[in-house]
Parts: sequence; structure tokens; C-alpha cells
Amino acid sequence: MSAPTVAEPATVTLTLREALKQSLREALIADDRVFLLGEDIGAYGGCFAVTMGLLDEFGPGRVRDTPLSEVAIAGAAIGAAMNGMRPIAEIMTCNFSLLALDQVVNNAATMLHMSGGQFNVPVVIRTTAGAGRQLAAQHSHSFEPIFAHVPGIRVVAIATHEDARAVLRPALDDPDPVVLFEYPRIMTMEAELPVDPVPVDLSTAAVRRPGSDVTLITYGLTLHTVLEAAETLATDGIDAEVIDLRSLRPLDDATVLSSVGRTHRAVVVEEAWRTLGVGAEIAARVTEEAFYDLDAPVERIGCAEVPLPYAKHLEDAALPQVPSIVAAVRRVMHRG
Amino acid sequence: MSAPTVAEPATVTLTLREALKQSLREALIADDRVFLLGEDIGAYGGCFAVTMGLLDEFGPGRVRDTPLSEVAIAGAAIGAAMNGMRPIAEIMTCNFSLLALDQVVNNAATMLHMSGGQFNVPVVIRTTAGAGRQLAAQHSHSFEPIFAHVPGIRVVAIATHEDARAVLRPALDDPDPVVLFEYPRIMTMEAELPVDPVPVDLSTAAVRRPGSDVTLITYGLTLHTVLEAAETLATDGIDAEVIDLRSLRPLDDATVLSSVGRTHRAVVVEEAWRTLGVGAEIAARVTEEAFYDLDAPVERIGCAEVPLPYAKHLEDAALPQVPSIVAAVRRVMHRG
Amino acid sequence: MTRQPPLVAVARSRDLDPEHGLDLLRTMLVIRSFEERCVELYSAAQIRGFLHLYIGEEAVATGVTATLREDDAVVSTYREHGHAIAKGIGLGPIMAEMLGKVDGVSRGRGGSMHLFDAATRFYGGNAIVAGGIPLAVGVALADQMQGRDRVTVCFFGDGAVDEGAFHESLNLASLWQAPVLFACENNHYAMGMALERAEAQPDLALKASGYAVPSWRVDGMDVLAVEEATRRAVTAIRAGGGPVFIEYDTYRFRAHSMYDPDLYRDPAEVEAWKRRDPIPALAATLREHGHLDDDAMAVMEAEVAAEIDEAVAFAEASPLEPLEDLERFVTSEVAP
Amino acid sequence: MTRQPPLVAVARSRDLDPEHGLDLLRTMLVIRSFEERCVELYSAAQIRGFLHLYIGEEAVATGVTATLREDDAVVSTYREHGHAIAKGIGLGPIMAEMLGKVDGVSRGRGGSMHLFDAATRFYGGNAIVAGGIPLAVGVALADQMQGRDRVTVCFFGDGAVDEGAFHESLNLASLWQAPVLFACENNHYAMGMALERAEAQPDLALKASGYAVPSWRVDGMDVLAVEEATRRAVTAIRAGGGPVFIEYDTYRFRAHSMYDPDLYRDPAEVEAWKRRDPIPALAATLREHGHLDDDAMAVMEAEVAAEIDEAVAFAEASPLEPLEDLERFVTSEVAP
Ligand SMILES: Cc1ncc(C[n+]2csc(CCOP(=O)(O)OP(=O)(O)O)c2C)c(N)n1
Ligand SMILES: Cc1ncc(C[n+]2csc(CCOP(=O)(O)OP(=O)(O)O)c2C)c(N)n1
Ligand SMILES: [Mg+2]
Ligand SMILES: [Mg+2]
Repeated sequence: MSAPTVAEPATVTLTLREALKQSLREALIADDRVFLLGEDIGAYGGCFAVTMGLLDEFGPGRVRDTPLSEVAIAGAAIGAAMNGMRPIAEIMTCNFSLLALDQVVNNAATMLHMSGGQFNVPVVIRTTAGAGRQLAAQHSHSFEPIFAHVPGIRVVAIATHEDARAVLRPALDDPDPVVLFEYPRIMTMEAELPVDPVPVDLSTAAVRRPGSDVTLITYGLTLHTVLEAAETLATDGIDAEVIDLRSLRPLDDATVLSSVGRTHRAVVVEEAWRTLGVGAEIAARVTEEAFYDLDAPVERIGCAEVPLPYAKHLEDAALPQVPSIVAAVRRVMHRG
Repeated sequence: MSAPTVAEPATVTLTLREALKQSLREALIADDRVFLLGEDIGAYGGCFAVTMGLLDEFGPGRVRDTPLSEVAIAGAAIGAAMNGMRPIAEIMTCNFSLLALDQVVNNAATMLHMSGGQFNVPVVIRTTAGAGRQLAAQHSHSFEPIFAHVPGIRVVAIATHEDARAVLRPALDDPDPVVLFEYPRIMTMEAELPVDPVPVDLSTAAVRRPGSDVTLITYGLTLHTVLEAAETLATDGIDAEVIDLRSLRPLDDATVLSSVGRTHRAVVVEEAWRTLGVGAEIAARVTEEAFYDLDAPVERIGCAEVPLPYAKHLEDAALPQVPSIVAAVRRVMHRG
Repeated sequence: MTRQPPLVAVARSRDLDPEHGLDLLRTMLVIRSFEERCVELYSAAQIRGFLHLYIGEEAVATGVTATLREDDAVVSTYREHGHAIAKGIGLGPIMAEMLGKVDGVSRGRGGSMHLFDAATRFYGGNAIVAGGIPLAVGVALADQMQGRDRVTVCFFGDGAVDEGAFHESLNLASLWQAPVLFACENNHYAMGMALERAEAQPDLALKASGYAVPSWRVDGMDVLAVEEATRRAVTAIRAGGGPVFIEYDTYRFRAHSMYDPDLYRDPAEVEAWKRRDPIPALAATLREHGHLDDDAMAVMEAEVAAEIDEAVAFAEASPLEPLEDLERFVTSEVAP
Repeated sequence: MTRQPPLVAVARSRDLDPEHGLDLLRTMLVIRSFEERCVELYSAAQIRGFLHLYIGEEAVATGVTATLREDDAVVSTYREHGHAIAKGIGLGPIMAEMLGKVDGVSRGRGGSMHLFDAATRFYGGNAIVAGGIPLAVGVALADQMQGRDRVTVCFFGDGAVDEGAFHESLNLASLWQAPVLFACENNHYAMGMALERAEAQPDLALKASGYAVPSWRVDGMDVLAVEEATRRAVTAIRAGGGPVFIEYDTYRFRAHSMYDPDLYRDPAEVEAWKRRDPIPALAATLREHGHLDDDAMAVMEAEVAAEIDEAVAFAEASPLEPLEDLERFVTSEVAP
């Protein structure tokens, strides 16, 4: 008898948007307690078309268009989660999420502790961040650092198709609040994926490119810029390891530290403002834990400390770009 | 002729609350454009009695009680500031300030840039932070780091009587938004002050205790705990320099770096959650700028990563205390 | 227009079932006595933090909860002792919470403002004014979506009506016909802010019409009127009629909290309301119909006092949460 | 009740001053033509980001601003080209802003959604739905406090009424009798959300009664009706009568933005509204009364087209903001 042929898993080409939608769809199919609520997720099809078609498939009871009421969306989702449902609330962009921040911080994040362990809040809040589409100062910011500061919530940044394809299962299995950041600028990016989602672990960082000379740490949108920068650096003979933090709270220190332990140099790249950004926390932790392993201080690249401007040349100049990342890595390589 | 006697400046004993009130009062007297608005600042006398008596003295046109409407308070103050007034808005505690955060971030902080330099926003927003009074998870948090993350606003933490006594002059002279953090727990602390306020510079950090062995960096409420810890350390032969950051945005790097350049060791102490706190930024900056001067990594002490509990023993355990500060300093002294 | 005519003192006391009347009296007495004991414990520094007394308003909690089933839910505020007691949470665990003990309903983490009890479906103790209103919509929605004919009662004050959260929540509840009773306790003040100074249109019941929510007003000092009006509403809600708003006209006899010097109310006004004290009022009705006499009243008072003594003894005997458990319940403890 | 009877098409066109009528027609035509050119420039990728067209709604901006003095203020939304043009900002600087150029009203930092002009008291282009409403209360308050009899017009959409900010702002404006006209452009959709799905009580003018703000509804497709109703309101406000709310019944002929596939509206509904196009409607009235003929119309159209050409030429000729100025205007440039 000849050895059985191992079938390659069937694959399919998906945009990031489609990957997210499939993840949502499967969540709705798998669990009656799951429902979606948010502005324009139904009749309009979703501000970024992620939920397009779901209203038709699941009906208005499970795909709930809401009025423009960020406080009520977040609050009602939290309340429903406290009473047996698994709501997935959408706040179109994190710029508007500030309106809901009181609910997230003062209710979702505190409830379990404040009630002495009685009321957990299994809510998922999806929102978007990131610039690059010339949407100016009220639609372009990245507020991941604000959420990542707060104990009691899990914060996840979704940068890849694999993560997008599978993210809702672990998010919904989490008994506590999860805030998911998605990135409109990369929604149309395509990738080939297994037809069935491969489980993802939301609590760990992922090494997206192994390397030995320097550790580049990033999350969300900028992952793709950083990967590009890593390729440029490779032609220079600098072999960069690229880590996608993925979970911004809690942070997966182990993956970061083990990489820096090998490379002795690190650069953090993010689209949020640099001051009090995720990069500050990573830099502080790496320095605390691996001070004597470091050949150079951790570099941080973030958004220029400006409200994002509309004009393309100004917006581009404000954001991390391949050349600025490459330059920072070169600086780090030449210190110490 | 005998030399003229230089008269000692007349002094007076004031609580921190009275110092703040006098600063507000002088601002109201000095400039017609100044007015106060906020919840219970008038008939009630202020949630922390800071504005007690001002309604009687200045009338309801200039001391404006508002409904419970944090969005409208902040928004109306911003609008009035854009049209020639110098409003001082009070948001009782920073826990509720999250309700107003959209106005602060998306309007106050962006307006000048977004309008191409046309509309500056000379608003002052007073709020309070800090725990220690057993007020539990919705009244005890410290959100200075959230505000300090945002370009376009100045963020100031008022820890001393001198600062309290004089803060509103420079805050109102600033053409841009200023967010002031006050600390209820120390409102009744007394100090002897010159009758006339001594001008303060809101943009710089203040060395509150000179020292040579280690730099302790803090702000707000914890300044007093840190000063106490420094005295304890002194009996141990450790001479700590204590820096009160005072301005959390922008940060005064020069004062911090010059101190660390001398002491080679630093500990940051704050009441906000440690992760993505001000300490992370300070640690990252000090490491970036003074890496090769440091004998040990910068230590950070913050609030335990929990929503603050009511029970006193738990609340105490969650917050930075003299013993935990002393222990951290000892750790830092023994490394490197 | 969906507004109903005011419904004042509709209850026909002649039909009153004596046993039920005595139960109502006892509940009000328990609430009153419990809080009077809290005042003593506060003076003895055994209770700390904020303490907001319900004294004067007992008829509302008592009359409302008398209409509820055990599996109906309550969402409340920081002035929630009365609601918690009336909903059936044990006095011992409530008192232990006030004392910050591990046997407290919230394990001592919540204190006076954050009583929670999953067993009696008491969703807290929310100290962000209006912060519980959207939660209640969500709790109710979850029951609706899961096909349970339960009602959620959301208590809040006249001041909460000022907040945007109120407006967004009423609209959402009405759109979705969520089974919520919006129970507005109009005690005419929000801290020092008289309703007429806080609301341009102080007719609160009228406001609900703006969301097509049926609404009426009832004498909140008359427990029988409260009960009758509420029963009508609860029956309609349970039958699927959507949300109802009831304004309970009431008054707090004490200051806003133990911190409040109560400078803003006319003592004559307070005295006038005290003459409408709901406890003697019901007692008088019961006496009038021969259901109560001096002896019976004395027995009841003695029994209630004994219950409170027992609760205090339970609370005092309870240990503190061990310090090492501080970080428990920030996230859920998932069974392995 | 402060509600006024609906005021529909009250304008008596017979009294129309021909010159004024032609001015109104020209303004509407300029707005329409400007935006049609914007669509072309968007297709040519010269305009980017979000572009929200006002086509169909021109009668509102035109009729409202016709009643204003130069020193009256306007606070607007992201759908503000019409308001900006009608308020008198030059077409060149507006178009330069759309192209992200330094001669744009906001120096290219704002783009389509953030037009600002201090000279004409145009307080922006606010892209947070309802975010401008509290600002407008503040702007108006500042005029009131400084004794100027100016009016502030606050434009917002039907969707903005859903937000808590609307509710808080109307209450505050009414309490303080701020000289604001709340100009609600009810185009029946908020993105894909039909008003009847977003508001449990879709009678928007009725809502204003909940804040004791006089309110009425007017045909927003009839520029003469808009003008007459608004003039009445503005006169009352200027005389110190406090805020007024007007609902302008209108429709956007195009999708929400250039990104919107417009899947949620019945094409027949769109067609029906297009038959009420305010531009041909006014042209017909003018023709009827002999104030306009084909030749005059052709001349006007040619003149307007030339104006737009000139604006585009100005915009195209304008340089970009120099890159090194990116960080200007985050804080004010204070003269030394
Ligand atoms: C969002 C928010 N703003 C302000 C406060 C401070 N505060 C606590 S209670 C209160 C008054 C609330 O009045 P009301 O809703 O009428 O309830 P009452 O205390 O009269 O029962 C205020 C202003 C708060 N807790 N939350
Ligand atoms: C707070 C907030 N939530 C959501 C959005 C996204 N958004 C932009 S415009 C819009 C619809 C607004 O509708 P409406 O107020 O009726 O104005 P219109 O666009 O019809 O002129 C939405 C949901 C936003 N910009 N701000
Ligand atoms: Mg009240
Ligand atoms: Mg609309």
C-alpha cells in the first residue's frame, strides 16, 4: 500500500475585510447569545463594509443598527453582557470611542473587581484606528495607548488576515471585556488563507519575521510598514526580527524579552503619538528587564506630536514610514 | 543713615484649598473675561469647597452652576474660549472627565492645528485625581496619563501650596488649553505662604528636595509621599533628589536629565496605573537620553493594576506608600 | 403625545391587605434604621468614603420593589441602600460591605456606593451619575432577546436626567422596546443644584415623551401610590409594552452625603417635606384601619433593631479580604 | 408647551425683492457648482479623504445665512461647503483647502471636513457628529457675556439629535438663554440610518420643547420659506429671547459621502425629492414674476462657472505648506 497523500488544506483568497466578516459570521452562527450592535452596521453595511450582508443573513434582532449614541451603544452592550449575552459592539472609529470611554473604563473595566467577582462583562468592542487616508484630525488618530492603560480590559490590535479570520472566537470566549482595534487602511489587502480559520491566541505577541540583529516591535497598521522596512534593512545586511504585539493589554513580555535577549537592540514603531504611547511602556519594560543585555537604548518611533493634518504630504510626514524606521534602526545599530 | 530694613514678606497660613481659591479669586478680579463654570461650584460651594464664597462675591454670571452635563460644560467652555472669553471649567473628578474627553481631545486639542492656526482655545479645565479616601473604583482614579498623551493641551499637576496659590495666572495667560489636576486628599494641608502669590512657571519641573544619590521623580499627590520616603532614606544615608514634574505635558526633560546625570539612578513614582503611565514615558526618555549615564534601569512605581477598592487595607496596598518607595530606591541603589 | 395624566395618591388604602401593609412598613423601617445605624458607624469611622443616605425616600424603593418578581433586575446608583435592602439582599452582607469586609456583598471592594448581588439580580451601585442607565437597557435587552419576561428597574435621580446618557438610553430603549422601568427619583436636588436651576424644562415626565416613552408622575412619599403606579407600569412592561418612565416625587431629609454642609436648601423646605415622612404616613393609615397599634409598632421596631444589631455583629465579625487577593477579579478566574 | 405650529412655505413670493431673489439663486448655484466641480476633482484624485456633498440642501445654508449679519457666527459640520460659501468665505481659499494647499482656509490641514475662517466667524467644520453643538453654546455665551448682540447659528443633522451632546447643549443654552439658533438640517438620513429607525420620536422640533426651546419646522427646499422662518428666529434671538430650534426639512440628493454605495434609499424616494430641487424651484418663481429669463440664467451660470474656474486655478497655483511647518500650530505662536 502506498502512503496516504496528505491533502494540502484548502485555501481561499480573502481581503482583511472579508476575513473579519467571516469571523463575525461564524460567531453569529456558533452562538445564539452573540449579536452585533452599532451605527450603520446593518442597512448601510458597515462604515468599512465589514458587516455587509450580515443583516440580511441574521436579521435585525441580531444585527442591530443603533442611533448615533456611543454612550448607549457601549453601555447597553455592557449591560447585555452582564446578563447572559455575548454582544459585539462596533464604535466606528476610536476617535468617537472617546465618547464611550466612561462606559468602558468606569463600567466594563471595573465591574468584576468592584462587584467582588460577581459580574464579569463578556463584551467585545470593535473599533478602528489609524491614519493614511487623509481624514484629518478628527478621524485619523490611534488611541490604543489610552485603552491599553486600563486594567480590566483586554486590548487587541488586528494586523493580519490570520488574526482577523479567527479573532472573534477567542474574543467571545474571554469572560472579560475585549477591545479590538481594526485598521481601515488595510481592509482591502488580500491574502491566501486556509478555508477554515486557524485558531489564534490573543494573549501572545507573534514573531512575524525572525531575525537576529535587532528587534522591531510594532502592532496594528504599522506592522506592514515595519515588515517593508525589514526587507530594506535586509538588503543592507541588517537582519531584523519583527514582532507584532497583537495583545496590547496584557503585553506579552516574554516574546519581546526573549527576542531582545538575542538581538540586544530594539526599536518600537507605532502610529499613536509617541509620548505615553505603547512604545514608552515597551521601552521601559525592556530596559527594566534586560538593561544589561541592551547594547543601545530602545528607540521609539510614533506619530509626530500633532493632530493629523489632511494634506497628504503633511500626513505622510507625521506618520512612521519605511525611511524613518530604517534610519532609526541604523541609529540603534551604530550605538553601543 | 542706617541701611533700610528689608521687610520680610508678609506671610499667611493657608490650606491648599484656600490657596486655590485665592488664585481663582484673583483671576476673576483681574480679568473680566474670566468666568467659572461647572457642577456645584456655586450654591453648593464646590465639591471640594474650592469655590466656596465665589458665587456670592462675583454673582451667577461669572460663577456658573451647570447641570450634570460634562460634555456641554467642556464644549461650552471651549466655544467661549474661542470667542474671547477665558473660561475656567471644573469637572469634579477626572473619573467623570472621561465623559468630556471627546471635547478635550477632538476639539480643544486639535482646533488650532486643524484650523491652520486661526482658532486658539484659551480654556482652563480644572479637575481632580487621586485616591486615599476610600471612594472606590469610580471616584479614585488618576487619569493624568491619558491627558498627557495628547498633543495640543498643557497638563499640569498641582502638588504644592505655592503652585496652587499662583497657578491660574499662567494658566490663563496660556493661549492654549490647560488641564489642571488638583488632589482632594491634600486640600486641607496647611502651609505658610507669602501674602502675595509668587509667580510659578507651569512649564518646568521643580526640584523639591536636592540630593545626590538617586533621583525620585513624581507629580501631584504622591509628591508628599515621596518627600516622606526621601526623609526615611536620608536616615539610611541615601540622599535622594525629589523632582515634582508639575508639567506633565510638555515634560521638562532638562530638569530630569540634569538630575539623573548627577545621580545616575532614578525612580518614578505616581498614583496612576503603572502600565503606560507617566513613569513609562520618563523611563523611556531618561534611558534614551542618558543610557550610558545610568547605573541601573529606571524603576517605576504606580498604582497596582486594579480598579481601586473601597476597603482601606486594599486601597493602601494598591497605592504607592513610603515603604514601597523606599524598597524600590534600595533596589536601584544595589543594582549596577 | 404619550404623556399620561399625573397619577397622585391614587392608592385606595381601604383595599389594603393588612399583612402587605405591615410588610411595606417594616421594609421602610428597616431601611431607615439601617441607615441611621450607618450614620453612627460613620461617626465612629467604621464606615468611610462617601455615604449617601436615602432617609426620606424609603417609600420609593419599597413600593417599587414590592411589584417585582425575584427574577426581575435592579440597576441603581450610589444612593442605593434602600434599593438593595428592598430587593432582598441580606442586611449582614450589606453592612459588611459598608465596613469593607470580605463577607460584604462586593467583598469590601465596593463600599456604600457599589453594592452588587448576582443572586437577587442587583446590578449595582453605579456612582457615575446616569452611568447605569444604558447598562439597564442592555440588561433588559438581554432578557428580551432570551425570551424571559423579566423586567429591569433602573433607579436614577433628577440630576441624571441632565446627562447625555439619559437621552441616548431612553431613545434606544424605546426603539428596541426594552423591558425597562425608568424609575426617576426626583428629590429635587442634584447635590446643591435645585432641579429648576438644572433643567430648563423641569417637567421630567414630559421629557420621556421626547422618546415616545409613556411617562407619569407619582407621589413618592406615599408608598401605596408608588406601588400602585409601579405595578401598572411593570405589568405593561412585562407584557411586552416597552419601557415606561415614572417620576417619583420625593425628598432626601439629609444632606447629599456626609461631606455636604447642606447650605443650599431652605430649612423650612426641609421641614415641610419631613412632615410628609412616608413611614409615619403609612403607620397612620394602618392605625386608621385598625391594622396597627402602639404595641405592634413597638414590637416591630424592636425586631428591626435586633435585625440591624445582628447585621452589624455579622459585619464586625467578618474578616478583611486577605491582602494577597488584591489583584483577584481584575480578570475572571477561569476554571482550568 | 413652547412648540410653535409648523411653518411651511410661509414666504409670500410676491413681495420678493428681485435683486435679493437673484442673489439667493446665485448663492445656491455657486454652492451646487462648486460641489459638482469637487466631484470631478475627487475623481481626478485631487481631492481626497471624505467628501460630503450638500447637493439638494442648498436652500438651507442660503436662506439661513441671508438673515445673518457679517459679525454673526456659524458652527458647522463636515457637510459644510454650503455654509462656508454662503457665509462669505472666498471660493479660492475653500477650494485650496479641498486640495490641501497652504492658501486653503485651514492651510490644508483641515480639508473638506474642517473649513475654518476667523474673518467671517466661521467656527468650523466639525466632524464629530454633534461635537459642534456645545461649542456653539459657548460661542454664543461669549457674545452674550461681552454684551454683543450677535447670533450664533449651529448647523447639525438629524443624526446629531441622537447624541447626548445635543441634549446637554439644548438644556444649557436654554438655561442660559444663549443667543443660538439650532439649525437642524433634517435630510432624513444619518449615513444609512433613516430618521424613523434612529429616533423613537422622530418629531425633532418636538424634542426642543423638552428644553423649553421654541421650535418649529420649515420646508428646507424652499429658500424663501427658510429665510422667512429664520429671520423671525434670528430677530427674536438677537433681541435677547434665547435660543430657537428650527428643523429644516430637506434631502441630500447624493450619497452620504463619496465612499457610500447608497444601498439603503429607495431610488423613487430620491427621485421624488429631486423634483423639489430648490434651485429650479426658485428660478421658476423668479421667472413667474418676470425677474429671470433664459438669457439672464445663462449669464448667471456662466459667471458662476467662471468663479469656480478661478477658485480652482487659485487652488492649483497655491503651494503646499512647507514640511518643516508640520508642527506649527500645535500650540500658539506667541510673539516674543
Ligand atoms: C458623571 C458624574 N458627574 C458628577 C458626579 C458627582 N455627583 C455625584 S451625585 C451628584 C448629584 C446627582 O443628583 P441626582 O441624580 O438627582 O441623585 P441624588 O443624589 O439626588 O439621589 C453629583 C453631581 C458623578 N458622580 N458623576
Ligand atoms: C460621534 C460620531 N459618531 C459617528 C460618526 C460617523 N458619522 C459621520 S456622519 C454620520 C451621519 C450623521 O448624520 P446627520 O447628523 O443626519 O448629518 P448628515 O450627514 O445627514 O448631514 C455618521 C454616523 C461621527 N463622525 N461622529
Ligand atoms: Mg436628586
Ligand atoms: Mg442627516
